[in-house]
Amino acid sequence: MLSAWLGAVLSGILLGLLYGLAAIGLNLIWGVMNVINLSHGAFIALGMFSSYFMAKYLHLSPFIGVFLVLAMGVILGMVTYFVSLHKIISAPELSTLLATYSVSLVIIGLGTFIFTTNPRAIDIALGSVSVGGTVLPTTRILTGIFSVIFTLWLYYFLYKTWSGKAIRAVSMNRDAAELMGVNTTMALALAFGIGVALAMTAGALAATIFPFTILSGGGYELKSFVICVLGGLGSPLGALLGGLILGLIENLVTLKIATSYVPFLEFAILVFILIVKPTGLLARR
Amino acid sequence: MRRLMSVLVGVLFLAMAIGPAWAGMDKLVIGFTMSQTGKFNSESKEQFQGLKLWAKQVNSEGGIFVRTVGRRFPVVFKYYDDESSKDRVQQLYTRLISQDKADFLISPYSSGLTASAAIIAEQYGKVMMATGAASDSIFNKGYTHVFQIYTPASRYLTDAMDILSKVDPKAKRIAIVYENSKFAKSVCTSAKKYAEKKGFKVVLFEAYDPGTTDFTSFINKIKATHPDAIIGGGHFADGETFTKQLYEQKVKVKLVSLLVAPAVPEFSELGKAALYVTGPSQWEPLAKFSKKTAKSKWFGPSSKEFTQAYKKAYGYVPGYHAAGGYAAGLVLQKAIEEAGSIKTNDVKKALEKMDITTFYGRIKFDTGKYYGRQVGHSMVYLQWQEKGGKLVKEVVWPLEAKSADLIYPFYKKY
Amino acid sequence: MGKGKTLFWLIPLLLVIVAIPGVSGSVTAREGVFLILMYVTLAVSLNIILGYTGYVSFGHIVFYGIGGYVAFYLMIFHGVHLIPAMIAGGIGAALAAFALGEAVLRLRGAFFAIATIGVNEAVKALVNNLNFIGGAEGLFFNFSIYKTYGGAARAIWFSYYTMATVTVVTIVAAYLIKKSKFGLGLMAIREDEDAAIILGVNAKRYKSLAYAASAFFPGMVGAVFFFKAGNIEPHDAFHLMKSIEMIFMVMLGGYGNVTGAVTGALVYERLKGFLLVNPLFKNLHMAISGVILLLIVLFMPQGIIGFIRDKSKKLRELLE
Amino acid sequence: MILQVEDVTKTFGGLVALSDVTFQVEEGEILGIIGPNGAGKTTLFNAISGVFKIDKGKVTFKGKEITRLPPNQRARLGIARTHQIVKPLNDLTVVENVMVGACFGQGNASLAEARDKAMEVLEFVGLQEKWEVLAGKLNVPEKKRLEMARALASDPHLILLDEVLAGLNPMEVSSMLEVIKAIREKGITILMIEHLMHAIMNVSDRVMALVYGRKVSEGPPQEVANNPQVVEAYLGDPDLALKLFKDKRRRG
Amino acid sequence: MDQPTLKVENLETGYGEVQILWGIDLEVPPGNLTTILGANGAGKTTLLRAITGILPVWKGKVTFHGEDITHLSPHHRASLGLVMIPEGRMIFPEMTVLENLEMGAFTKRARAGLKENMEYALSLFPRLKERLEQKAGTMSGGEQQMLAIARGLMADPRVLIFDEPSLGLAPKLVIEVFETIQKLKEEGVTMLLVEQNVHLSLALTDYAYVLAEGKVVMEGTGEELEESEEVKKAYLGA
Repeated sequence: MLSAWLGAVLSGILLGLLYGLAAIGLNLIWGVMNVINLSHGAFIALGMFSSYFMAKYLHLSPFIGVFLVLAMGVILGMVTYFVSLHKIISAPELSTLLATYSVSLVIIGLGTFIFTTNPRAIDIALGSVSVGGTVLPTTRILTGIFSVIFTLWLYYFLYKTWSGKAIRAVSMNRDAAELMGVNTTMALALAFGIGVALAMTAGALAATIFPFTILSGGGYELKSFVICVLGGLGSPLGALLGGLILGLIENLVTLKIATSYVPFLEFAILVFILIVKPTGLLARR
Repeated sequence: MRRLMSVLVGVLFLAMAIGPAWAGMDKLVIGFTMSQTGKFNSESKEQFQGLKLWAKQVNSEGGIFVRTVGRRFPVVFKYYDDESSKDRVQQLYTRLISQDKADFLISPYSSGLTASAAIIAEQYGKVMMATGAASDSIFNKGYTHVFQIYTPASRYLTDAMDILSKVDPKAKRIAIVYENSKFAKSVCTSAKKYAEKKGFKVVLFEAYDPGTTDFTSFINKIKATHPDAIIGGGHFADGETFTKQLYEQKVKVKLVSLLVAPAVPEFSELGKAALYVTGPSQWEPLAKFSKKTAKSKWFGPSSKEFTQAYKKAYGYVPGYHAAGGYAAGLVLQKAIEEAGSIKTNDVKKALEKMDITTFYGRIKFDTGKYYGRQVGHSMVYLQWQEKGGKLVKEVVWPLEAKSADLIYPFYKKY
Repeated sequence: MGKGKTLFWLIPLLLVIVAIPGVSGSVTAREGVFLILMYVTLAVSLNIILGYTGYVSFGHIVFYGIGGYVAFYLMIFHGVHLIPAMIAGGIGAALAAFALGEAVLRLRGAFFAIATIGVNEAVKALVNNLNFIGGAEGLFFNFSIYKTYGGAARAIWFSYYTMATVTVVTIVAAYLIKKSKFGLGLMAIREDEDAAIILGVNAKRYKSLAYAASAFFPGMVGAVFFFKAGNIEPHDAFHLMKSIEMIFMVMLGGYGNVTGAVTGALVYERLKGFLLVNPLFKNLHMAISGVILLLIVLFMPQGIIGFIRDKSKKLRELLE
Repeated sequence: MILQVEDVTKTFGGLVALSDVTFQVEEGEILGIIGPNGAGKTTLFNAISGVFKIDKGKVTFKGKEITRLPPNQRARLGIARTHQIVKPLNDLTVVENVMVGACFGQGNASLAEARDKAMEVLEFVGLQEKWEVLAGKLNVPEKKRLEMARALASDPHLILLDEVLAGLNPMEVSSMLEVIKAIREKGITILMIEHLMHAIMNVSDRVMALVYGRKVSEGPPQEVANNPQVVEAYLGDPDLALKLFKDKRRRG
Repeated sequence: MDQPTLKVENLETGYGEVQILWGIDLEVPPGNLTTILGANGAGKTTLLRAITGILPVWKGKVTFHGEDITHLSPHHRASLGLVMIPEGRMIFPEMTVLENLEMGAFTKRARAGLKENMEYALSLFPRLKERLEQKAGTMSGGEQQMLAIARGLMADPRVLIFDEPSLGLAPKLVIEVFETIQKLKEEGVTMLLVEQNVHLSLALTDYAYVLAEGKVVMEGTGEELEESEEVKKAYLGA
């Protein structure tokens, strides 16, 4: 029984890190521009497919291709920002919610048409490591590590580079940032681009572990809401922590109650936290 | 104000008139919806391709011969996207019947959508071939126009127990784990009953959510119950993930038999994890049903002919959804030919009497309490085996259709 | 806030549309109008919380599902007739909304939207596990249930006219709410909740009541729809996508007024129907819907009716 | 005595906005409140109208303690207010804005009554011609009048006016002052925050000065205006200004 | 005479359909302290928003060092050296003091002199030096105002605009702020000041404009206005 607990904790952590990465992009965008990106899941799915096609046709290991996905994501995200959000960035929430949702419709609509909803999987076997009776596949360990790396990179970017600081400044006070000489439009576009890029990155990593279709992003999007609310708005580290909590819940709770109750539990937590402490469980404010 | 009103009414009528509304008098119109979008997209597409292949072959001979009229009627399709959602199914089927003048209907993919469509078919007295819909529950609801092509859910996994008692009478511990969805749940509930009746010990009976991506801790839970066999599953994505993680966790069981996923060709993308996994399938290209072993009268192409024709048309080997689609057309064709008429009642009678064997297996319908339910057809079991360094599907059950022997136990692969 | 003449043309027009299938006997038209009526009712009732009160209920479909399940349960296990079962479904949904509203309506803006998504998903996941209402398998009618209504053919006509009645009641109710003191309070909340409270509006109670009202009608719609569909499953009853379609319709027609919601639903239903069956677009209808939605959000945020009614004062009275 | 404020204290994250403020308002009088920006005047109005919970102290209105009542109930009891930063209900017409006040305030009018009441009040504040215009389309002085009309329509016993004169030109100021006087003649008690000293001196019966959250002076208008603490708060320390001034002269 | 650093000609603007400013003319000569006075709602803040480009100009012209900047974006103007210390400080609360200062030097122009400007700013406000790692949002109002001024200096301004720097500050701190302004003036920084504190600003200023109802109603040197009864009237009543 002890080994079952240990296994649950270890795989919960690895999965949680991935969940955290999947949520960071949503959280960044939410925090910086107060937009809930309902195309988040669609972009995660796009990341999955990017990784898949790179592995299949360019024979690129997903763990190398993921950097390409990141770069592509930034560009794609910035374009999306200018097309769908720039005009209404100061409008009421309903507008931005619907605008990002329409982006999701377009991506999923085209995706279904082009890729169908046939499940795909990236066949990548890198062996496994055994820890105290639990077997941890290398791909999972790698996704965990990569999740941490990308989170650290985001931290470095936000806190140590001029562009990153500009984004943070914009998130705190858009007018003041503009007065400091920050091109706030570009900063917002970049923030959205990075948010989208991280979503796609998470998708690219998840694709190495789980089979997927163009619709698979939806589940991660919903989980990301839970994570953002758990971890608190705007904080990348909060998202990672929220992801860890969710990963552990999923793995530990399963040992005691029927697995099919897990989603109910997750969404009940979401609603409960929103009611009790809307800024997030781990948020300072 | 009145003008505004008349404009509005006019616009409405115009809008309603949009869309083609012709139907040939000298053709057989077959109507259905398919899921071009939404979650059933891929299964529905396969089914549609099978159906299309059948129509192409029939029409290349000039159509279906109707004896009482004395000539052949070519087949035309009328179909719409149901978006994998119940919202429009009834509207679209009503439209198919009343506006597109469909003579016969094929069901949408999935039991849920079929159930909604069945009400319309029943109400207008149109024969509907239900393919891609395995649920039993549609068939004790008093419908008299719906005919099932698939082996119903209640018999999907029962053969797994028969296989086990045949190869290893000592293996008695069974874990049944399934996706918490309509289809998987009804299959596994029946399997559990059957297992208990046959003297097996069901050590775990638990559902997981359809969205589950990570089974690690669930597998730990299964391990703790020390089963001899794991049966269950749900759809493709969860089945594939589950299999992958069973392998990663090196679970030592003797038999793994899962719904849906192992039957899909992409299952081989799992590599070694897929090895020795078994699963029920409505049909497999290698199933050796033939005129010789057939228990009833043979009709239509052989398995090999169908497989080759499909491969030629679409570039890959068909799965059972495609076969189901083709078979639906084939059975309907046979019924019309037997009836010699396209009148619903005549065709219905022909279907009631029907007992044939096709490449897809035997076809016979219940005419009692479960009117229209499939009773002739039974599942084949496939197993992923290694042949010349490549993963191949082999049919291992029933014995009369087998292409290879079952490799047992499952954990041999580690 | 004039008396308004909207209902004087809207209701007759609606009745004309409702009568078309009956007079012509066209069942295709009936199915088309049924869906229009259903969408109209959903949009008009969502508008009570979204358009009047300004709260973006993203998971509103949960009330349609709850109403559907309550009614279906009563019909299948207790042999209750559609009409009382439907009313029970509406009441069940309204009660759920009221209770929920007391908790989640404290949240504003996007937080409320996310919470309602969470509620819908939580309820869906829960129903998936509740075996007494069929769990993941859902519930099926026996075809014989329609015998009570004179056979399936009549039952479908019956459900059609029931839906029409629900639609008319919903429109009248939504209109009367808008024109009442209650409605005035709601719109004050929408414009500036803090100012409304200072002016004496009991915002907390009003919001909960508005939420309950906007849940009552979808609850009834769910009951009728699943009666006609003959089966109910969690996946169909709590389909988030449909929730967003409801918002789409309200936005399309114009936020906050009854005619807008009606028009939005009508146009949306026809547009989608067109895209679905048009050979050119049927593979891409989803992507096209997305593009249209985006164009509306970006360039016509006040919706079709909002766009028209800004043109003259007379139209303002006609299009409320 | 219609309003009694005792020891009211409110802090915002360490910043003391109000500190032990105590005062009373007699029925029918006009009490003016002055003080430099950031002195806590609007915070005091928020405390009286119930926008937030106060940290300490007690508010009594017409003999009833209302410290813990939500704003809408206070409005129902007869406290109405205007906002320094106007809060029009933009997408409603002018008359509908005023009807909200009439329907939900102390008057608790029915919709039909509210309409008549609203038209009446609009005429009183001079907005009758704009009754059908959307509130968002008014200019700032008109929005101030709208705020006033909305508050009046509720038939209040006490009305809190937060800088209703700010941003108005002299003509508008004097016409607004007429309105204020007319309100008093209806027997409504007025508590008003104002920057325009001559205006507040002109209409107030008494004046109270707040500086950095404390009451520094209270009494007849002229007396408060000449209070050195008030003068310093308004103009800065005259000595220091003079010193700097001289320095500049010397250099120049 | 040198060309003015900043020049506003016949400027008109407003919000939505509401016009606030009705033809403002104003000049800020190099090295001078220019002040704008006016009652609440007179249009002072609107004028500054138009000068910095946050609010689009309807009519008229804004020139900076002879260059027409009427239609440049705010960040572009900042990069030319037109720097405003906004009303209410608008520091970045979740950033440290150091980061806030660095943000001040965001433009390419300013980045070059980041080190020297940092030393200079910190020498003016030694208290900030002790708190470089503190989150700016946790500081007191006075300290935040110091930070806002220091941040403005980090931008290497060619004109420094103050919007109500004494707002909400205790008298002692107000004096400190004005002493800082005095010091900057001595060092020849070109400044534009919007203030409510009439005496203090008039004591310091070279030239002042009085705004009412969106128009310049009076202008003159500090001394001239100091002695004017009209100014007193506008602020204190007779």
